[in-house]
Amino acid sequence: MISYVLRQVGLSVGVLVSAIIILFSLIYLVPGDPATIALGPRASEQQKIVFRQSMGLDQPVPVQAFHFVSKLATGDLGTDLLTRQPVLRLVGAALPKTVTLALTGLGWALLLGVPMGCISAMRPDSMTDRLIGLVSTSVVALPSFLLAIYLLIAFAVTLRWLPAMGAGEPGDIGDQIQHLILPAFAVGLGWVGYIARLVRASLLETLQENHVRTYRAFGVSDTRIAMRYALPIAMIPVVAVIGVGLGNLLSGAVLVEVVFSRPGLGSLAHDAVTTRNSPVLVGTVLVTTLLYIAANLSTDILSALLDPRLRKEA
Amino acid sequence: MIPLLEVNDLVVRYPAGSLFGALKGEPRKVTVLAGVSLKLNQGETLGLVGESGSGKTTLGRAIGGMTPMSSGSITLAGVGATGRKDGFWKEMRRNVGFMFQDPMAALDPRMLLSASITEPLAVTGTGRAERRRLSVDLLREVGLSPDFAARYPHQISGGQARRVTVARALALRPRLVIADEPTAGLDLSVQGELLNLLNTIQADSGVSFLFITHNLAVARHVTDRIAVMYLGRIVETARTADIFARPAHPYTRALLSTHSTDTSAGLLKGEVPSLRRRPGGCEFHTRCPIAADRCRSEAPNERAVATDHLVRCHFPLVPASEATEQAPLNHQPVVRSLA
Amino acid sequence: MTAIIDMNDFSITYAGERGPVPAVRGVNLTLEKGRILGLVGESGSGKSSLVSAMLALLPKSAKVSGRLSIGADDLYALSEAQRRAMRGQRLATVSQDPFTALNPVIRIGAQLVEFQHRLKGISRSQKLERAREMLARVGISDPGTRLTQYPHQLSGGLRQRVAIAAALLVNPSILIADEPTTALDATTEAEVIEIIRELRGAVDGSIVFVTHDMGVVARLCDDVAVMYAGELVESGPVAEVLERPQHPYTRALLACDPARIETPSRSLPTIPGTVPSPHALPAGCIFSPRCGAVIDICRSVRPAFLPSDQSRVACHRTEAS
Amino acid sequence: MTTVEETPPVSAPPALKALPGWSTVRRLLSSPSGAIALVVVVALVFCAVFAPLVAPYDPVQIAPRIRFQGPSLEHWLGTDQLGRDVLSRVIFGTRVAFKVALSGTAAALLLGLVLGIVAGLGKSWIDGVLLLVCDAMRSLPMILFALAVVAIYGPSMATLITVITFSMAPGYFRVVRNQVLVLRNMDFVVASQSMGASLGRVAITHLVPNLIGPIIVLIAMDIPAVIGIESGLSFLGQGIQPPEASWGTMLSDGYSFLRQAPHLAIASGLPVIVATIAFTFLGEALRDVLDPKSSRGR
Repeated sequence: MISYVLRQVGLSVGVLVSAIIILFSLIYLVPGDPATIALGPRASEQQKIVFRQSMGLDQPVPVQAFHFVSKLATGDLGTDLLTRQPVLRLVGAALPKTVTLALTGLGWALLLGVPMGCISAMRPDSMTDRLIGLVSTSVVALPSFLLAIYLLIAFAVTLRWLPAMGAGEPGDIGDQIQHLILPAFAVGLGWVGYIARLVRASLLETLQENHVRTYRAFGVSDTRIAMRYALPIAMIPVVAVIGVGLGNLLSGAVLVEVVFSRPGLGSLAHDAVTTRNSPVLVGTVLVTTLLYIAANLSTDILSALLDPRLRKEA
Repeated sequence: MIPLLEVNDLVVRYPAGSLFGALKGEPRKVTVLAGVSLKLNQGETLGLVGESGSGKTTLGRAIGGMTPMSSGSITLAGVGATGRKDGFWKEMRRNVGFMFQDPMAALDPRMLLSASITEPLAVTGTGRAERRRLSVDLLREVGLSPDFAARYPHQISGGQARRVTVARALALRPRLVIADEPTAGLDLSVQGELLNLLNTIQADSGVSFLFITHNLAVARHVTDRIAVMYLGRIVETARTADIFARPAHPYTRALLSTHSTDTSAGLLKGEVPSLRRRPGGCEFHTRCPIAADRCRSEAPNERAVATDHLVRCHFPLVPASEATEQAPLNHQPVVRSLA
Repeated sequence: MTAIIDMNDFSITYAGERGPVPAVRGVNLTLEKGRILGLVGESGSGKSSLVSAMLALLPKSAKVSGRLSIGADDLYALSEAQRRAMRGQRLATVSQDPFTALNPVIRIGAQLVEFQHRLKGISRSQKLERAREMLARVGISDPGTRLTQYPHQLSGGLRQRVAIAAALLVNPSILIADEPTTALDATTEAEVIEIIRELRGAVDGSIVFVTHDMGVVARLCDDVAVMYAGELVESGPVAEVLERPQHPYTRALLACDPARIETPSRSLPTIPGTVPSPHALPAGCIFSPRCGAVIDICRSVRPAFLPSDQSRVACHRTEAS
Repeated sequence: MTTVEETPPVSAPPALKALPGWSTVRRLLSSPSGAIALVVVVALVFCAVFAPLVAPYDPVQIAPRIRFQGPSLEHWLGTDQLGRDVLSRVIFGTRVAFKVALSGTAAALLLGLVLGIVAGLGKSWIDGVLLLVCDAMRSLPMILFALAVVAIYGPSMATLITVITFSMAPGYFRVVRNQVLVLRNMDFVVASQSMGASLGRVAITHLVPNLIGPIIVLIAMDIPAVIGIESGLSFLGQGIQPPEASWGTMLSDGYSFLRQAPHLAIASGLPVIVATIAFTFLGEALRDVLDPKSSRGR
């Protein structure tokens, strides 16, 4: 187990380093003059020089790379071009809000999606299964920001049941929860369908396996077999897939934040892109990448806890 | 007479194990074949017998050029190769046909049977029309009607798929066919048909067979000689009748007795050891009913107990006077380019 | 003598896409207490369906007719719940593939405890102790450690021993071993058969051993039942059926077995033709299209399954003699 | 990361019967959801190709006097803040959506297919490097990464398609590579190689035909995601630029006038919903037809 964890950590570090390299090359090794591309052909020479200096583009590439990495290593993500605040502080303030939204969305999706998938798999091809299948397939690919706009129109603008904008008064938990309901619903709905379909397919496959027949031959009830013996196996691929899908979850949350004008990474990035504030954007990307890799590492470890076969050294 | 096929001290190692395992001192390579030597004459059928993990399939695949050799040599009709000499392997492919254990897996599900059968011809550059004509001939030869040419693998039965792989193995008119468990998964009544087909083909064309099987009952009927494998080594080689009448190696004897009504003599203790942790001395000593101290410390050499009867055991189960220590089957040194 | 299994004109039909599939037809079979029955047949013989029926594990698409009694109970006259109650109590099984028969993510001890769920009034630790004792009885060394291991940590032979131990833990009156040695090597197979032979006394009932290997039948079983294309063609004591087979199919099958052919021969006997599809069954005797001793009546009238000497055979030629 | 060392399950790839052809379409039409989805997708393609013929008005024709009109007989989906016909803009938006989705998917597919085959057949270190790069790219958060790129390169359709290509390619790469790893150990590929077939020949005669099925399914399933990314970025004003009609920019307009004219946002969202749902159902139906293993136990 320890060697498994160590190896996963090692791989994660490798992925992080590669991600940083890719990001660096895509952003700094622009063919042509990045300043002209970013500011447009009509920008004055003075503007371009300022841009180059602010991005460190006036220096040779290896120097740029070295600066980039060495600053990262000390936790320095650069400074906001407009407010001159450290990017790390801005991202640090926004991150918890986005994570809260994403996890709430994922949480309710799991609470609903897993039972839906189980019910479907227990009675394949029944009316219930078909209905669940229809609903989950319909919602699975709906862009969450679109859903957010529709929810906004229905519940905030027309019915006025729930607040439309912002994240609620700081310190007022009840208000914050009220502000969280619609965005979390929008972020999670597609995931309900996704998880329900995954769980159904995985559980159905597990229920076909020979050991399930053994348990049935010993008279263990079908429900107990499914829940106690098949579901843990069925959840192994589901956990892995959720880990990989976390990137989409964050992207969804970011867009939903913009729709509901909630403070968070989405609004931060949105404001930054309209003002061409690249350090803020790069910082945001880096921090979320780190978050994603850490989350994936935990799903890997969770998989190993579920599956003893993974723990043995290959 | 030069044997058609000669294998000398063939070793196959696979990379295995993790970095962490290596830190704990575990080997990073698994030796699947630990120095195998054998000869096969034109028109002869040699049975390669052993349990799972004995290396019989790996040996077949190595001779077929599908598994890289770590050291040793293979000689076909006097032309030898030690490594990946392209010219040799080209000649080898032309002269060796291979039948896979699972015929369904050996056929591309998206390819017409006519194309599958004549794939060896396509690779060597035979034209399309010629291939279509030959595929019908080949199908007829293995007892299938020409309309099988236009079918896909999922449209035929397991027994028919087996015949299709026979047809493909014969496509280049090879001198040797390696048949890996050709009867595995077949019902008794179908098994006989396939074995008879192979026999007819051999009678007509004089092809040699390397017949890999775990089924001694089948091997008794269709082979001329048998080589018994255990843990990647040949432990006994003899004419088929001699193996059954006078098995010299305790392992061979145990295998034979599993088919008799009295099983008590055939019971071996314990399990087949892991290839990663080969026992010292004679590798069979952990399960051998007659193991002595010498077996635990010293690996036995191959010795002849009778004409054409070689065994790798310190205490072969034949009168001691008949047994004389002998150097390995082929002792001229061979180039080991891939050690 | 008490019959443990008694089948009377027992048939199984599946609902298939191209109409009903009569997988098993009109089986009459009796198994006395304390005996081991070898159930023999090639692919398509219907032996797997019959095994599922005996274990009350038929899929929902299957319809049965006739009678299949376990002890005094007509299995398919019982309710679904009553039938399930027999599983894991009076019925137990060892399945074909030791590598997939146990749950891969649960420790062996926990699985063996679960299998004893019908045993009331004993604690979990007592069940674990029973499991440990049973593992020792089937010849597993260090049973205490095995209980804490996962299935993938054991070899195929060991796993099959664990499966046998599991089946014996519930004191079944019928133990159905469904080709338990097919996936094993020859030497391991010999061990597993030896264990079943040693422990047959531990089963307070009968054992059904499904196989396609006549050699195994000869070594292990008391009775043998030969199935062909969904029908039972011959049954009787092993010595009788193997020495003096009366049905042409049994005779052909024994003749095909390379292990039973004394002198090595390159030309092996075969059975011409193929097993009929359940969608296109021949009229009369099921074996008539492939039979070498066929007479006119075989093609029109289905032979009855009648006693002949110590066996029962479904063949017009036997009835005539 | 799970992904780097995970070995593909040693099982046969979906046993495809012949190349997907008319029989596939026929079987697709035999399931109601598949048939409806196919019809909708065909209709969308028709709208995209013949947009000028289908659309009742010029999508960029401004008519200030009829701003913010609700749905009516003349304007089925109403008019927007500049008096442009929403239906016509939706129809022309189909064109943009397909242009982006198809070119992005095609480029990603090509990249994924080539690199996947190289990784699957090549030396293990090549595979390792490509996998690492693939995992690294997947760990970049899609939308934020796109915004960062736009902040530097500026918004344009080319940027959009590039970003989509880079974000979809790792998915295709992974599927192709895993399938190739399974396939290359299958006996029929080993057999082909032992006959002396070159890697190129193996790839063309055995690998590609056996990869087509899974890839078709993947494409159908991915198009909704691409449409989502495109409309999302355009919604943020960083994708397609006005005045060109795209579903995302129209949503953005609708969002700005949410209280004034909610029908704008509702109408612009409808095609996104229809397209994503249709493609998802089409993908499901295709998978049931092409991959017997995943068929829903029927």
